[in-house]
Amino acid sequence: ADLVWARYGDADSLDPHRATSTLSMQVWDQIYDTLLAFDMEGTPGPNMAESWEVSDDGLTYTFKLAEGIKCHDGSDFTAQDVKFTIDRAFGDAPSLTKTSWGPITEVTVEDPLTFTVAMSSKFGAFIPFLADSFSSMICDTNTAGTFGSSTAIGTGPFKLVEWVKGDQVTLEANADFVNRGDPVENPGAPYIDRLIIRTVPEAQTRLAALTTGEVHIAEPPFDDVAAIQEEGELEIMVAENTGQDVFWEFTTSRPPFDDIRARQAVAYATDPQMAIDIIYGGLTNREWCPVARGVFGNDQAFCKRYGYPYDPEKAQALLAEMGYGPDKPLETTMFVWTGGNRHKLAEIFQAQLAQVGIQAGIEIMDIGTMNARVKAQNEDSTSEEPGTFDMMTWSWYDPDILYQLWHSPGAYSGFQNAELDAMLEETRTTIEPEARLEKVQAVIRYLMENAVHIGLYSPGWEWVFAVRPEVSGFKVGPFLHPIFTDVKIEG
Amino acid sequence: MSETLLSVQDLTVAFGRGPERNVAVKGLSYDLRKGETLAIVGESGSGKSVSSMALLGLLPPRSACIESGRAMFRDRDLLTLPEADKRALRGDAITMIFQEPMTSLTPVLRIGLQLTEALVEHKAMSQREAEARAREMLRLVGLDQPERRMRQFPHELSGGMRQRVMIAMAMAADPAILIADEPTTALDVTVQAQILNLMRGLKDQFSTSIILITHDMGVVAEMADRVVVMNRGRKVEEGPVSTLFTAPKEAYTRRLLDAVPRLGAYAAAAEPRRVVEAPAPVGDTLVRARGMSKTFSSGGFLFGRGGATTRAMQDVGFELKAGETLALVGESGSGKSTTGRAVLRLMELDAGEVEVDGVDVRNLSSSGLRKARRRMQMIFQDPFASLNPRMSVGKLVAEPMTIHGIASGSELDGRVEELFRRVGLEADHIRRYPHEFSGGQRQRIAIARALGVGPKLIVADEPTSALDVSVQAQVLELMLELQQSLGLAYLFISHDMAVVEEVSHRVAVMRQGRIVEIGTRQAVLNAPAHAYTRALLAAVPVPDPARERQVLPELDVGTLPMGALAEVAPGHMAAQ
Amino acid sequence: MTTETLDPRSADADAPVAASARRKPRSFLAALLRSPSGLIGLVIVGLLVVCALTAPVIAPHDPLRMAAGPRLQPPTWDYWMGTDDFGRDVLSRILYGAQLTLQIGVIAVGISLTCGLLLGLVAGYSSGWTERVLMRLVDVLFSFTEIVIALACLAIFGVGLTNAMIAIGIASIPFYARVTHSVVLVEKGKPYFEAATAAGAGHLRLIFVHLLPNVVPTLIVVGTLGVSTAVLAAAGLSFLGLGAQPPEPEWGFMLSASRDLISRAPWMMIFPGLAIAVTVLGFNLLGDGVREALDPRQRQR
Amino acid sequence: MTRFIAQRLLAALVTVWIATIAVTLLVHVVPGDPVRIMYGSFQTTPEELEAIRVRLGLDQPIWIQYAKYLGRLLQGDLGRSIVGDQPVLDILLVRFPMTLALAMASLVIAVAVGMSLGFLAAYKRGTWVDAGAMILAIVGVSMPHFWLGLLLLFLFALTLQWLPVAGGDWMSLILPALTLGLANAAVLARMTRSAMIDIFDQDFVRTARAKGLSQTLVLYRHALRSGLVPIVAMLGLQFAYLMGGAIVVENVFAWNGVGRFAIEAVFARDYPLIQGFILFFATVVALASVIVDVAYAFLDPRIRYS
Ligand SMILES: Nc1ncnc2c1ncn2[C@@H]1O[C@H](COP(=O)(O)OP(=O)(O)OP(=O)(O)O)[C@@H](O)[C@H]1O
Ligand SMILES: Nc1ncnc2c1ncn2[C@@H]1O[C@H](COP(=O)(O)OP(=O)(O)OP(=O)(O)O)[C@@H](O)[C@H]1O
Ligand SMILES: [Mg+2]
Ligand SMILES: [Mg+2]
Ligand code: NI
Repeated sequence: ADLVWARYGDADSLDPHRATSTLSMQVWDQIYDTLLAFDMEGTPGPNMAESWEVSDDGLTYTFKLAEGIKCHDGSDFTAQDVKFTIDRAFGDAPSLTKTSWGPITEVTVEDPLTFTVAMSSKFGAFIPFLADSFSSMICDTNTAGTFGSSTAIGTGPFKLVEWVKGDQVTLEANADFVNRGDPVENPGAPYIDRLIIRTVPEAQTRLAALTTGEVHIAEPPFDDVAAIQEEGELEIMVAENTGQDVFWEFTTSRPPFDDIRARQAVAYATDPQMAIDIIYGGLTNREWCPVARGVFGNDQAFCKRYGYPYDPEKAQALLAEMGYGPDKPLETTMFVWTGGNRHKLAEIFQAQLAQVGIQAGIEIMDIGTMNARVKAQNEDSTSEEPGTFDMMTWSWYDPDILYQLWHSPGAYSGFQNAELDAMLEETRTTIEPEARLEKVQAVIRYLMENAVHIGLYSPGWEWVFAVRPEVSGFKVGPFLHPIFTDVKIEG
Repeated sequence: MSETLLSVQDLTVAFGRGPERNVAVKGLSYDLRKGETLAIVGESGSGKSVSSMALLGLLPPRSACIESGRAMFRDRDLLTLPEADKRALRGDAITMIFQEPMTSLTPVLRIGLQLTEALVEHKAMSQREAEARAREMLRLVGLDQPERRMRQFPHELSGGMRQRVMIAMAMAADPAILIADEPTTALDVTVQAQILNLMRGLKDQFSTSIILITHDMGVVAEMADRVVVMNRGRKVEEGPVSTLFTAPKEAYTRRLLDAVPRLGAYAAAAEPRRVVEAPAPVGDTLVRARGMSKTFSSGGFLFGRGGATTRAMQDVGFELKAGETLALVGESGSGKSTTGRAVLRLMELDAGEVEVDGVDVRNLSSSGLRKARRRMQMIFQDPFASLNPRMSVGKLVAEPMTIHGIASGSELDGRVEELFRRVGLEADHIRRYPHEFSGGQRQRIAIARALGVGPKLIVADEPTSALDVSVQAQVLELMLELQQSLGLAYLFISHDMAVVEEVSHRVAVMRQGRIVEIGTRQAVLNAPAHAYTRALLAAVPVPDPARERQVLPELDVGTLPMGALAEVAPGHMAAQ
Repeated sequence: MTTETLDPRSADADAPVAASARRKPRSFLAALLRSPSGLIGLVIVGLLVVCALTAPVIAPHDPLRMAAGPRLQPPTWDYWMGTDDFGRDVLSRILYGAQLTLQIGVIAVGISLTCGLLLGLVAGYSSGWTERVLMRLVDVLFSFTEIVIALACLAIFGVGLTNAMIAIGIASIPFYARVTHSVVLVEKGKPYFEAATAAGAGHLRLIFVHLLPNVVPTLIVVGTLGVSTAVLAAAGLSFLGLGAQPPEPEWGFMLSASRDLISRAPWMMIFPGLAIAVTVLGFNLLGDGVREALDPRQRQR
Repeated sequence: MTRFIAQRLLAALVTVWIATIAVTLLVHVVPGDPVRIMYGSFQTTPEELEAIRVRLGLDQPIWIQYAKYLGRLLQGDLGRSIVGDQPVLDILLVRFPMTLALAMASLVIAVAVGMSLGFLAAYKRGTWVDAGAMILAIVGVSMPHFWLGLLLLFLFALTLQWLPVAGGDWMSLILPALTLGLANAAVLARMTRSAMIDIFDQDFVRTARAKGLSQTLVLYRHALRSGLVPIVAMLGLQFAYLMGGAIVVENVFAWNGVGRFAIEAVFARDYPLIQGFILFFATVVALASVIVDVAYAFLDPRIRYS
């Protein structure tokens, strides 16, 4: 049987080193497998690697691969393929997420099933990274120029049949697949014959296609979720432990947001709870922390202590202190990325901000563009234009994201200083969980007190699925990894 | 004569409804007899075309309305016939030739198809029979290579050839009645002569009855047996052609006939018709043109249509004295207008010299040229088109004076008023716009405009050919009067030999961009030295039905001398 | 000889032509009002202008205020066109949107008309190399089509309603340049132009006194029709998210926001769509009417 | 004729050539640093940006960049997209057939509906048929494509569920093609009507009637054949409009054509893609106009033989 999964957009690339979008990652997930795998709680465990050891200095990792893993082209998956993958990620055209591999200096093949990875310094986030799709293992037979667009050889549960860009990815079940770590019951190849991942940008169209049975699984229009649940025909699945975090981020290099009071004013003036209730109707949660629920270090009670509850008067007071008032509104621009009804959310925030005297224009753009523009804003500290702020989004399985975002030079060249740098370095080199938690929470507190990274809600994108009644066994693993090996279609 | 074939009675046609209603034909009656040629004459808009189209049911169905009348043909009333029956008559018993040969043939269909389709439709001929008949007709109307013509498209034929095709088409069905609506108006006189000959021949051969619509009294005299004169939709007079010309009953007819310029009327006089007591004498040389040449080419920059060139003017030279009129005559495309423009430098020459009033026009700077234009002005063929429709006529007349800083303010207003009076217009017309005037009035405005700056030279490019004969006479009168009282020099471009005879001192005949003959008017018109001039003169239809109708001479273009000019008599040169 | 066709009634020479003058409508406006399309067009455009000017007075609610009413309320007496998913009054938004629409029309057409007119005039008047090069370029740009030029402009300047207006303006310059050029060529070929040259008129006089007034009527027609194209194009860009940004009550943007709610709140789609269609219709009809009113053939009938 | 085709091809080539210049300039008029805007993802260091600059040749004088760009173009290399890092040409070629299918289907609808409506209106000029047809046409012209599309979608797909909504087969071509076709049919109807009215007023139609030909012959042989000439000339323009309209309609119906992807590229500021798109689009439109010109020449003997 064929399962059709409709999504609002298409993957950018089938090469895990050439894209960062969730839409891409979810496709890789089916084609490639990872050395380790998360369980439903988000704890990494063995998968293609049966076991691993860390040297005492914490700088060398030795992995043992499971036997008999086959690539889609029939070749054996060995330590050589691992070396190929990691070397490629650090090669001439490095992986877009190169730094998340950590300070790797060398990969050594000991024997076909054993390899070691050497690091220049301790790196606490290495093990979880190996369970994430960005560390997808690529077979070393992927040398064709077409890799990533029309060919993709992995060891995952599905093989690539065809990718019509912008339209659909056709995958077929990999009969050789053995499940060693995914949190599902099926130990082997998927039950379905083919998995068709189709692009259907319009939410209403997806819903219509779900109703007619053209499509089995799709993200429904948020406004219709309540009605769908009421009707009871389609099942609504909400992914948990997505690691997704939506937060305020500011151009701190120039006015007005070089002043902490302006940042705090924005935080006090906006009411995320109300906004998400209107737009997502209970499908997502207020998130107080800079790292999302399910990620190491997240503690709502802890974060709330340093957070900014909705308080327009306080916001107005702060603005008045800065010299803004009814006659002189604070003018700025809010960047938002396309899709997922985020523009509607922004519209609500815009209205809330207007009430305290912050006039925020909205600019909607692609996430890639937004990353680049935010960085450019921060680096342009002399501009006459008022600085901007943005509804930034990140999804990560580990608090190491904070290092990547705020350790200088920083992903956005934004807020940074030596004190914070030192604190962040400690979160990397401290491996022991309890000690690390302390370091991570110190950073969280620092970021929140300085109003640089203000959590809004979590999860935030592609986390709601409507599933047709004849489909059973569909599961979304932690950090938004949809798993299809258990799926069966009745009739 | 013989029996009546068509009897039109009390025909009234109107356009539009309500207050907009415009009666184009009112109570028109006439009879057409078998084998005769009935000419319908009258000035523009008098209803000639409308009355004949009504017979065939070709009026625009939604705007025109035949309000009354009958047209009896073979005991049936054409006007009330059902459309299907009318269609059966059209192209079979009654056929028609239209004025515009250039646009009356369907451009995307081959000549052969257009010739045969009516035969196939009406005569139940097979395609093959129809083609044979069409070829025969093409031969009959004097087209060579009929086979090839059949396969050609209209644009591959000249105007005269197309008109022959139209005639072949109309005659092929062997019609009882042929209606020819100004069949030669768009053609040159020499071609006109050929077509008229042809129609005469065909008529004799097939004894077809012809309704010939024309505004040219010469053509009437050459062709018609009887004449119906129309004015403003009504019949003014009807009678045999000879009586009409010799003893017109109505004043209107008389006026019409009087206004017709007749070639030869001034043959005895050396000067143009004199209209003032003491005309200004002819003075010194004002214009001296030598060796003017101009080649037009179309296309360029990568993808023009590429390469097609026209030699509009080759080695043209002449002199013109103050107070004198030099007429440029010749057929369409012979380069007359180009020559006129070259003198005023409205276009750049390839070679040659032009001197006006001692100034080398070709080498003037653009400001110098603008100044020089005070001395030379132009009047155009179409007075309406030559007046900017968005300016009041007062402004238009004042404009040249403003440009040359001759007057301003109330002085200017005074001058404009004076000019209006001078050309016979009322001063209270000043604020009106060109469309509110008649053709003759517009031409007067154009003349007033030219006069304002006190020019010495006026280039008049067919100044009357867009006007009806009676209006033409008035405009010519004005021009003569102005010349004789102000001493203006005219370069008078015309294709009408009779008009030229009336107004000019000297004549230059142009052909294919060259002057083939030049001399005093008497010399050139009375004793033409060049074969082309002779043919041109002979081809002019003479508005005198008493003259015996001869075959109009046709031109053998191959043998015409086109070399350099040589003197054949003092002051009279002709190409060798 | 050819015959005079323009006013055949006044055949005898100098008789005053009162008859034909009387038949003409007094003015352009009268002519415009006599044509049904002109009249309807004028009424629609007039209404649009009135809505735009009086929106702050006649709009029953604040167009931007959220929760001004219940969310997704179908049309009722309080909310004639219903409310949107933020509880904003759709009618008020549409009324305010008229301001943006007018702005789009004026700015976009203003840009393309001015630049196109200049280009076309210069090219048409100058002839020779200047003309060929300019027009070749215009032709090429024209064949890029407007939407692609607009996209390119937006790719350069970034998205936003103002940028979209400018982009649309720039995108249709080639069209206006072409129209102007062809009209200039026709006018230049008419004898009155040569007559003016012969009278000694200089470049400026030829261009501004003679050519321009004769070119302008055509451009008025084209410009009026152009407003409708510009409004459509801007709505299209806003619909794609490239034009208006929230919370601007631009109609195309409102339509785009209705997409997800098409079956739950069809009024959110129907009314802005109608507003666009009627406005465009109005300018189209007005353009047709102006064309008829300016066409002497039609006027004399 | 060969010469004519060659000329038209040459003209098309000039169009494309100017497009290449425009497209090269595009990146340079973008305010700010294009490399940072294009490649400045969160982990790129200044050194890496510099390396990209060198790799793309953006450090060289613009005319050298242009020469190199042309050189690569001649080898069919349109560069690589930023999002997903794939050859631009491949992306375009995958999507182009979809757009072409949509454009062609719409053209067929537009021509069939628009030309018959316009012809009918011209023939019945002044009657209620004419008035009705023209009211329909002007309403059609005034209706935004995307709104018409939404209405059709609402009606046929969501309410009546007659037509599928997701999926790339021919059934799902019906709605977008109808949307685009009807909108353009309205334009075409108006153009056809005025062209045909001009033709009906021509002397040669009067001649044909004077010959007593049947109505059918007059209409089809003389009037329509001649009327087709200007109408076909307009079709080239129409095709360009269609392609432009396709950009919007593809977005409404999620039709996987070049237009939808162009919008995505604008949002993503994926300049190599935008450049490729503009160049590609200009080429297609230019080629289409060559085809139309040639068809035109076949229809009009006056051009054929000169
Ligand atoms: N289609 C038409 N619609 C309205 N009025 C018309 C139409 N055709 C002719 N007329 C009017 O009918 C009158 C007679 O026109 P007609 O064409 O018969 O003149 P004519 O004598 O043939 O003139 P000409 O010598 O200029 O051909 C004119 O006043 C003209 O304005
Ligand atoms: N601007 C131009 N471009 C190209 N060819 C031209 C141009 N002006 C005139 N010609 C050509 O030059 C030739 C002479 O034209 P010209 O107008 O001088 O003739 P004409 O004797 O005035 O004819 P007519 O009696 O028809 O007015 C013609 O073949 C004409 O087609
Ligand atoms: Mg007539
Ligand atoms: Mg001439
Ligand atoms: Ni004549």
